[in-house]
Amino acid sequence: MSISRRQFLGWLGAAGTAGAGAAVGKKAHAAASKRFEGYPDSDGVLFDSTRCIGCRKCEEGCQKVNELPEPDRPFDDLTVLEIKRRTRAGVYTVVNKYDTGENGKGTVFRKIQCNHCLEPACASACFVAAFTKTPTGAVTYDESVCVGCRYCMIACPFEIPTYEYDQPLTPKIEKCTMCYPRITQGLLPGCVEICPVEALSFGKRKDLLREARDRIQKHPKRYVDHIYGEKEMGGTNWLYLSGVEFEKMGMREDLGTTSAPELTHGALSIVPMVVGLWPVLLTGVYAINKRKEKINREEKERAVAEALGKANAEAQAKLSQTMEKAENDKKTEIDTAVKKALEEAAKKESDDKETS
Amino acid sequence: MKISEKGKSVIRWTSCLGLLAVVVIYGMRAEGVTGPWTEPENKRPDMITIDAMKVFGDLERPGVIFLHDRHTEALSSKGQDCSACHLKETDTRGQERLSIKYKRLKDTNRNEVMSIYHNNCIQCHTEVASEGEKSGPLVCGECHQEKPDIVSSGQPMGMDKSLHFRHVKAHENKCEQCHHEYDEKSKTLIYAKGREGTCRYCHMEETQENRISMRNASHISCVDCHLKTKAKELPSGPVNCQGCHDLSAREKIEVVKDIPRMERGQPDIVFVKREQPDPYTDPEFKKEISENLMDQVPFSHVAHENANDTCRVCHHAGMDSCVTCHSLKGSKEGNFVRLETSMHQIDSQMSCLGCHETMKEDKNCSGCHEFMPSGLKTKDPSTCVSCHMKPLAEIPDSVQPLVLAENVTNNEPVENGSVHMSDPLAKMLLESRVPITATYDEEDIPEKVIIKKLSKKYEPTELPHRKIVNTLMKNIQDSKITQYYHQDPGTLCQGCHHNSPVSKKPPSCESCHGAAFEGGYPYKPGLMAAYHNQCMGCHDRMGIEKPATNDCTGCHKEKKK
Amino acid sequence: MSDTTAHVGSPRYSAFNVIAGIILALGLVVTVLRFSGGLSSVTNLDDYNPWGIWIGFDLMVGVALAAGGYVTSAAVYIFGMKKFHSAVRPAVLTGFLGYTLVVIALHYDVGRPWRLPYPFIMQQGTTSLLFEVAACVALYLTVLFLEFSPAALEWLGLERARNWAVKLTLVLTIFGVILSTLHQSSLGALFLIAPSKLHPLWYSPFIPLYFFVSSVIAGLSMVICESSMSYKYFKDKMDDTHMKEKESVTLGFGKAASLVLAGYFVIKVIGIASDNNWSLLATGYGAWYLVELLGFVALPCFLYAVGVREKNITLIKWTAAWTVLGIVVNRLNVSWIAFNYHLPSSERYFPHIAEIVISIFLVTVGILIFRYIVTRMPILYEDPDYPQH
Amino acid sequence: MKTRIIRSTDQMEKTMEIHTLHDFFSHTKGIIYILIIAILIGMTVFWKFLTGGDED
Repeated sequence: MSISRRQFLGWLGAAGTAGAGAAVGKKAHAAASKRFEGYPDSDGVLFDSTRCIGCRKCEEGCQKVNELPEPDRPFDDLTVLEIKRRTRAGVYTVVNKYDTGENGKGTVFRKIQCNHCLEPACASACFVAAFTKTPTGAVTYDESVCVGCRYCMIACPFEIPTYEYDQPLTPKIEKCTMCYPRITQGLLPGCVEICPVEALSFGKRKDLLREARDRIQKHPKRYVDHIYGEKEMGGTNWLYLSGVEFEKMGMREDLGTTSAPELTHGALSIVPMVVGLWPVLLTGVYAINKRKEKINREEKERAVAEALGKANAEAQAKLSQTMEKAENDKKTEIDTAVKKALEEAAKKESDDKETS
Repeated sequence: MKISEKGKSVIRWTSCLGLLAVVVIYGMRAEGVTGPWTEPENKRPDMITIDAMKVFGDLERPGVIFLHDRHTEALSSKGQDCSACHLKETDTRGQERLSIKYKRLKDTNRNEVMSIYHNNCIQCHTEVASEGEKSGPLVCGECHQEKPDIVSSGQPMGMDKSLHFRHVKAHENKCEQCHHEYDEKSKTLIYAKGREGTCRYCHMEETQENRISMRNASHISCVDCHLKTKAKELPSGPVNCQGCHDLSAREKIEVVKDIPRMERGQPDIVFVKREQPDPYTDPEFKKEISENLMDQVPFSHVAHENANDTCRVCHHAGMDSCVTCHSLKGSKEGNFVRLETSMHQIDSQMSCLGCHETMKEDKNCSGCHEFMPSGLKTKDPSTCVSCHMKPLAEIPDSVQPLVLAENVTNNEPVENGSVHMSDPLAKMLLESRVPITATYDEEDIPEKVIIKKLSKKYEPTELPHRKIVNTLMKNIQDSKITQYYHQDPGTLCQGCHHNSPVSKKPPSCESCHGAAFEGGYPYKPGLMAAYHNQCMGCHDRMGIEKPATNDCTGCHKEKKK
Repeated sequence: MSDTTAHVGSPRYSAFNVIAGIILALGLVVTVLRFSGGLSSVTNLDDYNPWGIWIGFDLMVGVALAAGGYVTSAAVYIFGMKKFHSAVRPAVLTGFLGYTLVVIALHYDVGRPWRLPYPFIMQQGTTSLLFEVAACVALYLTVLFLEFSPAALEWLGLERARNWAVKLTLVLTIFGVILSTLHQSSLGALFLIAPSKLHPLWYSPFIPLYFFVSSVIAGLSMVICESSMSYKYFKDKMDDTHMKEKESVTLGFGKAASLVLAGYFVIKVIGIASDNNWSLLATGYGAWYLVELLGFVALPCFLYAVGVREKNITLIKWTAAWTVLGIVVNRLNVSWIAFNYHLPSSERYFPHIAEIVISIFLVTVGILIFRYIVTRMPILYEDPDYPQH
Repeated sequence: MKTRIIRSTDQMEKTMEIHTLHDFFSHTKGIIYILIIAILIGMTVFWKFLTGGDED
């Protein structure tokens, strides 16, 4: 049985998949180009501030479908629009009023909620991966693994996630889910469904972009030529149209277009490099120092040995000298003694001769 | 105390490092530390920045913020006039006038001009201060301010029809007193009858060669003349800054309503001219381009004269006809803007379409027009014929087309009181149109429309349909342009009954608008949003404050339970 | 705890003990409040300001100041600077305690502290820099524990275990340096994700590098501070070697700190240049940035240099303290003062008194444990039974 | 049998295809973290092996 080349390549691919699969269990399909456009058919919402009338119905719809606590002030009390509000625990969305002072476009309203980024900063920041970018476009949150570190709140450029600060032991993050449970059943998000003027349009993000561009082109004077969320922070599934500069509606226009994963990727990719190279460097330095020490030690030993040898030799020499001297001394002594004895003997002999 | 050798070295090193630090920090500062600048609250129309020294190169210090009116007032309270600061000079016509420069006639050299300002300003300020009165600054930085706490609110001034008429009257039709042109041969300013234009055609933003800037020209001529007139104790125009440059002061200038047309040989009704010879009829050119050109546009010059304040509105660079610069193929003089583009550019106030588009923003129009896409591209091509009119089927033999082209392009002076010419064909075309002054008959307009489908929460809504139609009609009844462009009694209905052919019985809203985002399709509003947007949007644009947009019960009666 | 100190020279009711007691009592009260009423009852944290001084000071500063452990052990065991050997154990102990307290502080700050191991056992958020920090801190804490264990084992008299632990020294030191490099820098890199919230003068793509280099400075300065404090309060516990080497440690570390500060200054200036932030220096935040850069980087760099040249131990010690303060300023700037600079002042964060109490409480606990260990285990002296060389 | 396997791979490719940079990084960094642990252990062993020949 012969193996065709295609089969062989197929096996290679399968082996590769298995290898990677064993590690994480996902197939990196588009890895080579590293360009990701987001889920192609993800849903989104287009908010058209030129249509918004500030009725707070969306807040009401949100509260109802998400079974959130009753608001501090009823939804038909429009005086709350005078205060600048933000999302908070139990409030996924708010509408704020802005006086722009522009002719004919004086008062505008803006709805605030999670923008459902294409590359969510919260998901990128979460160290237990509690946030998921679902194929529907909605960014969902899993309470069951959340540690409560609130790094997602630091990371979110739109300042959306909120935290139950009053919960001592079971606090969780809260944010708009784009009504994930509803949209997966084919229903509209609560806010979109209730909006009486369709300031919120629901549809596929790509359709919404087309619709937004169409509106801008048809009414160039009504809109500023910018779709907020098309590119901001890598793009969001919630898009915005406005008749005034977005800055005037409290939306930051200085966020840039770099997505959160791109922002952190550089720092993260250095990690394995440090792990790979630091041991080499450090053990290298260690080895060099050790070698230096060893050389030092050996030199020292040699020096000691030399010094010792020299000292020994000197001592030897001294010893032999002393010995010699001692011998000589002894010899001299003996000689002297012998001489003396001989002399004495001779003298005694002569003395004896004289007396006899 | 004796400094040790060690101490000395430390001092040496400290000073070296210190010096380095100073150099580095200075270098950083020099890199350009310009913090964010917010516009000061304090606004004045008479704020001038004295930067006359610019002619000698870069300024050493920021320009001086000078409040002209404040100085004029202060001087006049002391019995002094303009001559306190401005010297007399002789103009090209040998007449005396005040120089617009301060205490000098010429910018001689840097030091001299600088000392003229420094000596005179400071001297006067000192004198005033020594008399114990409030005086201007004496310290450098108070005049030379990097970030002035005051900002100019001055608006550019121009002459409109009414003002021109009043000047014509005051000068007894002596156009030459203002209008002039430069004669190359005699190197003098001469008056050319029939070639009068607006000042701005020659006097540009900045002084060029022998043409002074518009700013200088207007201040030399207007203010000087006003001053002289005032000296003769005759009624005169403003002589201070705010009189012309302050919006609220300007509103007080008398406006004459019924003004006779200016006499410059301009036509009444003509076709929008194409260049001669017409490249499209040029046999060479014909080969390239189809013979089927758009029908020519009959244009009522007189109607547009009446509707606009100045000639400049359309004639932005010269009194010649548009085609002089904007040829069919585009030319360098016209910045390569073709005739077609020049007429259809939606974002330009000088083009037909751009100006007409702006007119739709009128309260009476925008209620409907707000919802209609603007711009040529998205427009129904059938609307082209409202300007590019089909030639009449029958033209009487007696009517000969007028060859106007030569008359205007060769700039022949037209005698005073001449008859304004018209192209008989163009005139016939325009006159063939029937102005629409009414919509359908009362009985054809439903009096009330009951909308039941919107909500379970509220009672059905009664839409006072006929009342709305009548109000809309009443609003536009006197507008000529509306009558011209609303070409059918049913055109008005299209404001709400859009995207369907004109008809006495247009299709109901439900025939197009259903549930919101049906099938995930976001391009068309659902029925509820369609109603709400149309009603609220129109009310909002037309300035109808009641019912408020977020007051549900203003339109929907609460359902009784 | 106080009875154990009684026999080492300080009286049971010394001023220090009384104050420490009060702080501990207050800390315990706040602890109870925190775990019964939630963060809102004891902190000023809100949705705009999710991180307060428990992260900014306890975590950021704590980790930076605990860098002495890896700096010293690397100097001695890898770079072969044997003459600083006596500084290793105190530094490692300081580091170990520092990290322990950081982890304790986190228990206060996070919502569900028992879930802290979740990133490792439940779901790995591998794209998060916080995951990296968490992993490294957890591992490094283990490393520090092992590095510190010989002292404890000597004290307990477990010779075999002690000898086994000593054998690991080199591996542990290298691991320590790797892990420290990673998490010290990653603490800075945590803010990379929020370019719109951190003031551009402090936000920089180099912020991980800044944090790493400044952690070396912090480590060196902390060792100097800690050794001078030990000398002052635990003189009687020091043996001759420590006394003898103390001065050379101060001089050597001072020299190193001066050099690293110079490098730090340079890369900070390059950071301004690469983002073209010069114009921002003229603003209010710019002035504060210059205070940090000139007052807490350039100045100590110079003072260290003078101190080392003149062998002025007192100057070096005070400079070390000043430098440590500079690190505190830097970490607080990044995590608090320059963070959320875009918000109106009404939305800005200022710590609640209870937050400060917990921070002081934890520092006090650290000092007490340090005292407890130093007065018992062979930290400032060599155990005569276990000579190092 | 064979065809079924091929189809399931196709399905896998479809469902496992990565659409966001975040998912891509989760994937790659996951592998890298595993590698890091392997490197740390491997390096230690390798160092032992490398210096095994030294006399001390």
